[in-house]
Amino acid sequence: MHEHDVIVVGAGGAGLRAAIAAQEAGADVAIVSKLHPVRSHTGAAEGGINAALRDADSWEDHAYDTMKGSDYLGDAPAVEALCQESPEEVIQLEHWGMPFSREEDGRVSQRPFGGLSFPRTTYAGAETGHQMLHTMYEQVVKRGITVYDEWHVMELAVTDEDDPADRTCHGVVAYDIQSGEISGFRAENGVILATGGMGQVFDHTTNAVANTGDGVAMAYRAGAPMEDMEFIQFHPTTLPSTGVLISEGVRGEGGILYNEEGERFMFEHGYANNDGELASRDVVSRAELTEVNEGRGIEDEYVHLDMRHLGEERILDRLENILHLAEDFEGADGLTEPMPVKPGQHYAMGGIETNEFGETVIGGLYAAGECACASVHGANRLGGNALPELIVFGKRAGRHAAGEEMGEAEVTTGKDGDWEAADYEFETEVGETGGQGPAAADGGAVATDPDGVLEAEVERAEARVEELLSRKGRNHAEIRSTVQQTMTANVNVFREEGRLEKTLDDLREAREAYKDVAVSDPSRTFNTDLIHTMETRNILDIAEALTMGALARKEFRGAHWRKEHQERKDENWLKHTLVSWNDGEPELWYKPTILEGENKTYEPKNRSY
Amino acid sequence: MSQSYNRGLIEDFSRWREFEAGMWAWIFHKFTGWVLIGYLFTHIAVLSTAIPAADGATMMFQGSETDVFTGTIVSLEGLLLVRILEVGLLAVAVFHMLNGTRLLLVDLGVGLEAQDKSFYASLILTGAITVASVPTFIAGAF
Amino acid sequence: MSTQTPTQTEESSETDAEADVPSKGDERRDEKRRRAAEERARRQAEEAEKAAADEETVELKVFRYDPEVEGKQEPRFDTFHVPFTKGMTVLDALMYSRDTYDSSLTFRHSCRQAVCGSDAMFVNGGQKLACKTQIAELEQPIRVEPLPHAEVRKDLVVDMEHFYDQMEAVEPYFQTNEYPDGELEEQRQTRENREKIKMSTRCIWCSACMSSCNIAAGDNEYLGPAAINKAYRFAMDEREGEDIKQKRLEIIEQEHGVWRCQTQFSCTEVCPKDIPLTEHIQELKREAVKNNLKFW
Amino acid sequence: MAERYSSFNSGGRMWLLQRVTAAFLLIVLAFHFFLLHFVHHADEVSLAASSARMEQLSYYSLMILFLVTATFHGVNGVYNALVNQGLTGTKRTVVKWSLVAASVVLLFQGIRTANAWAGGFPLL
Ligand SMILES: Cc1cc2nc3c(=O)[nH]c(=O)nc-3n(C[C@H](O)[C@H](O)[C@H](O)COP(=O)(O)OP(=O)(O)OC[C@H]3O[C@@H](n4cnc5c(N)ncnc54)[C@H](O)[C@@H]3O)c2cc1C
Ligand code: HEM
Ligand code: SF4
Ligand code: F3S
Ligand code: FES
Repeated sequence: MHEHDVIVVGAGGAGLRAAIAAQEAGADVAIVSKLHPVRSHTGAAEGGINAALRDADSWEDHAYDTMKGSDYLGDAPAVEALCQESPEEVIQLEHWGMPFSREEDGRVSQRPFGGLSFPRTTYAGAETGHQMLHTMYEQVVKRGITVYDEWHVMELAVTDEDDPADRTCHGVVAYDIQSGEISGFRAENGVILATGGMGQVFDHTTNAVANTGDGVAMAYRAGAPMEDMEFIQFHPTTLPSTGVLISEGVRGEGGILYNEEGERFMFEHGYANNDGELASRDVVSRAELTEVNEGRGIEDEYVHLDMRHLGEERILDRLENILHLAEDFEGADGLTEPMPVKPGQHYAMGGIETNEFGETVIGGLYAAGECACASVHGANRLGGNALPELIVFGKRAGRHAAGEEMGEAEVTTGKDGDWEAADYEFETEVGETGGQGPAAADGGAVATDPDGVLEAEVERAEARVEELLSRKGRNHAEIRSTVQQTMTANVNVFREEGRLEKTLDDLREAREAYKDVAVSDPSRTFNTDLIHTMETRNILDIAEALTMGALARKEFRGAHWRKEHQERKDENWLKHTLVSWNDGEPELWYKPTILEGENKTYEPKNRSY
Repeated sequence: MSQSYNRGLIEDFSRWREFEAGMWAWIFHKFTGWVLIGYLFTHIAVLSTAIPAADGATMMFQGSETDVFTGTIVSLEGLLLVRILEVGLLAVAVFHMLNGTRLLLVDLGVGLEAQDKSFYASLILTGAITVASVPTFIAGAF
Repeated sequence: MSTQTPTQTEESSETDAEADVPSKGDERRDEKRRRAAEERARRQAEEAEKAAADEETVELKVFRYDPEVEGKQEPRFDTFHVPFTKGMTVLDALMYSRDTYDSSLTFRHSCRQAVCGSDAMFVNGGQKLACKTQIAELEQPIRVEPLPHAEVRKDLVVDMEHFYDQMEAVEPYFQTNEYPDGELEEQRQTRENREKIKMSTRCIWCSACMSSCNIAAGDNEYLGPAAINKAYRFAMDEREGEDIKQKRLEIIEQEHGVWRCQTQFSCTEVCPKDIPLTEHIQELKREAVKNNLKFW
Repeated sequence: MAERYSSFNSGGRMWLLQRVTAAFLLIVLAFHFFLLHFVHHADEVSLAASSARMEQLSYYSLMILFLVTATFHGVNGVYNALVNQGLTGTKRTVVKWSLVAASVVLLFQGIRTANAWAGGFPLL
């Protein structure tokens, strides 16, 4: 067993920042990550980090833009925290040596980004995330923070009181991918989940293969609700064959979208008469799919993104890696031809329900980064708002977990404040019923003393791995692929009731199939088959909760579009969707959005660009 | 812990075939350098016959009495094998000089993009110079 | 001319929604769509023909080894046949093989877009990132092996610890003695300077360079091209200041530092991020010499 | 702090010397080849001719310098090559001093030969 004050699960931007903050606050902190830190998907972020740095700009404007972008589903206290603290966090990164792009006078450059009223996106070429991830890992090395890399966290060690709000998290159980050893990691003060995105729930995604939403699923099964899972952002410009992302930076610099007829459809077909290509992502994604559905797509699949008119010099200076991406992954030369693009899953606005300090409803359990939902992005995330979220909330969670006094939270967790039960009847049975397969792993150990809880959880994990390895059964790959395909076919940019119901059916079947899952590779050394099998269980749980939310939310808000409900319904739906695991019988409920900020209340406005 | 094992199988497979220009240059330069220092030792050994020669030591050479130095050198130069070896030495030296120049430029950061081309140029030039020198080197051997 | 002309101007035809005759614009679009459809049909037929003509499959020979599984302890090569699709990468082919034929086939991968640096391997005798290597550009059969000069853990997975140790040996973190006064003040950096270090900051720690370098293979303590490049990234960053630069040069001047490099260039050739490694190493050598001469 | 850096660490010094000697050798070796194979032919060597050349101080000192630099360059090159292949510890010390000894012998013998030609140290 390993013991530390704070255990951080995940070593992307959020995890690294949390670990640094916890250590600065005096805690003995360790990072446990299934990938070596520099392999985390934060490294793939291209575009930039929003921060109101200049005199002509203000955090209030940033908050206003973010609220508007979120379609008024963000919680104001979290949104304002993000916008107030991101400037100092960005400067902190600069002081840690991050190689930002520069202006003539040597200051950090900023560029315009979709949905922003001021060019406030700081960036480092077209590899902002890479630079940010590496800069922070460097700081971790400098501080000598312990990193357990290639340890896959399987479950959380949480006590089993009836009410999740009474439970406490004492650590995590992890599997050493190199050796097959299972070990408990005891956290004296707290566990911070920073496991990133869940793009692998879908078939066509910009996310990494490792982005299987493990943290979200683990916290969910341990009792922390998932919030606003139906809000999935689809990025309008991904390469059709691989899902590799072409940064919004291209449009920020002046790139233009054309349909097959060579029309600049964002304007010519009136999707966004003011902002055109720079309208927010959901608007552009839907515009593209509409073009394709109406027969104006190229090869009935994609549209063209053209940046040739920017000139070679400017492209090489600011968008060089886009050229490489288009060349290596699609065989297109951005200097001489337009690049093919289509929408792909990109970002999960929802995640583990937390307050603005990263605390979940479970004592000692925190979440930060893409796996968390504070919520700052509401129904739709603005480009360049995720990276600041990592550092602002990573730091907050780290400090809080290390025991720093930070005041009273305004965002509530669990059924603490106002809440209402959902009266939605799903046609299909959801959750884990009729005995649990070998993957059964919902939280809750019988013991009450911390070490006992952890030991019980380790034993359970050992038994589970033993069974997966020893028995005969079907391979997980097929199941995973079924889930991904049904999700991409039915729960993407356009959503309609019948198909969502059918998806729940498909997922039910996949769950049944998963009960027979087995790992055919008997090895304890680097058994990726085993790891992927465990991940697939997580994907299943997430896909289900996501689809439940999508069915229940009968309105069109932000990234969530419903065929039957074509408008935003503020009277009924200014509220968050939550799904609690409830020991295998998922429960859907709602809590109101907080629109009251520090100095003002954000009045829902029409979100037109 | 997994044990490591001998990777002979992979290490050997296609490694040499896939060598890049820079790696061949390195190997050739190494080889030629060693030949040259080896030769320097032999060279001085042979030349030091001049020491006894200066003291008047003589030997019989082609029927007449000659000083040991001249005798040794001229008899060696008379051997075709030695002449051929000398051509080899020239090739080795010329390559080492040309590639050495290339390396000096690389050290100065000049022409790094053309490092492979300059290596091929060294090879070709070495060949050309060697071939062109053969008449001079062989002259008088027969 | 008061009589109506049968021909309409183009403008009015396009705005006239009521017009029951198809407008010129519509005609144009229809025509284009038809042509595009024809084009598509033709291409599809072509594709089908091609596929029928030569069963487009890729042959993959993959290195297999597992220290604890019987039958895999003896290293061997397994052959997989994978249907070829346009734009397919070596990583795609490996994933297909794993998901379809043998779920125990093991390799690291994550981002699929050449940023995580997990999947450097030895493909047809060269160090490559599998996700960034197009099948179409390779000779068949494609031979896939783990990185040379590293200990194999299993199949295509090698031990990276040594590489990480070297990377972390050069104090790979920003250091400076002076920060600007204002709380929200950034340090200034000229565009030229940022440009100078730009390439060096792109390293994704894939270790391809280290694996390709003969010197690193012979001398385990040699820092290796990636770590030296990391040192370069900081030594050349003007924000760190002169004092720190002195310290940086001290580090790379060690016994197993820059002087070990024999300018073989293979690191530069294999780097998937096109970092001019040899150039950076050479520049550091000169900097070190210059620096020492200064105090002579 | 300056004094800590004021002396070359040996890696850098040797590296520089290897380059400097290489640059010098480039010129002298070319001259040497040219003189002894193209101007004078190999089969025309004689003690007298060699002596005549060696008696000139300029030629004599050039050749001694040639010998010294070539010895250093060659031996240091060999040593570096071995060290690069991972020669360490006592083995390395042994090799190092053997190479030094060999160089001394070479230089000694070389200088004696030159002196023999010149009939002692040439005084113009
Ligand atoms: C292509 C792309 C471009 C983007 N561009 C931008 C942009 O320009 N601006 C912006 O603001 N945002 C951008 N985003 C969004 C942003 O990059 C992500 O939301 C963010 O990087 C997520 O960071 P993270 O720290 O939460 O997670 P990640 O960086 O994904 O890290 C997750 C970590 O958790 C670990 N982990 C996961 N599961 C387990 C487990 N079971 N056990 C142990 N460890 C585990 C992983 O090893 C990894 O270290 C982009 C996203 C993508 C995909
Ligand atoms: C004529 C001009 C010469 C030039 C330009 C030259 C250049 C060089 C250079 C630059 C190196 C260093 C390679 C490195 O460390 O990366 C080198 C190595 C070497 N040189 Fe020379 N050299 C010349 C002549 C000689 C001579 C005359 C000898 C023999 C006495 C010689 C023997 C060596 C040896 C043994 C090495 C080491 C090779 C190795 O790395 O194994 N060189 N040369
Ligand atoms: S320098 Fe290039 S080859 Fe080496 S580790 Fe970095 S990215 Fe990979
Ligand atoms: S391959 Fe090795 S020898 Fe130097 S130039 Fe690269 S580090
Ligand atoms: S999979 Fe990330 S670099 Fe290839």
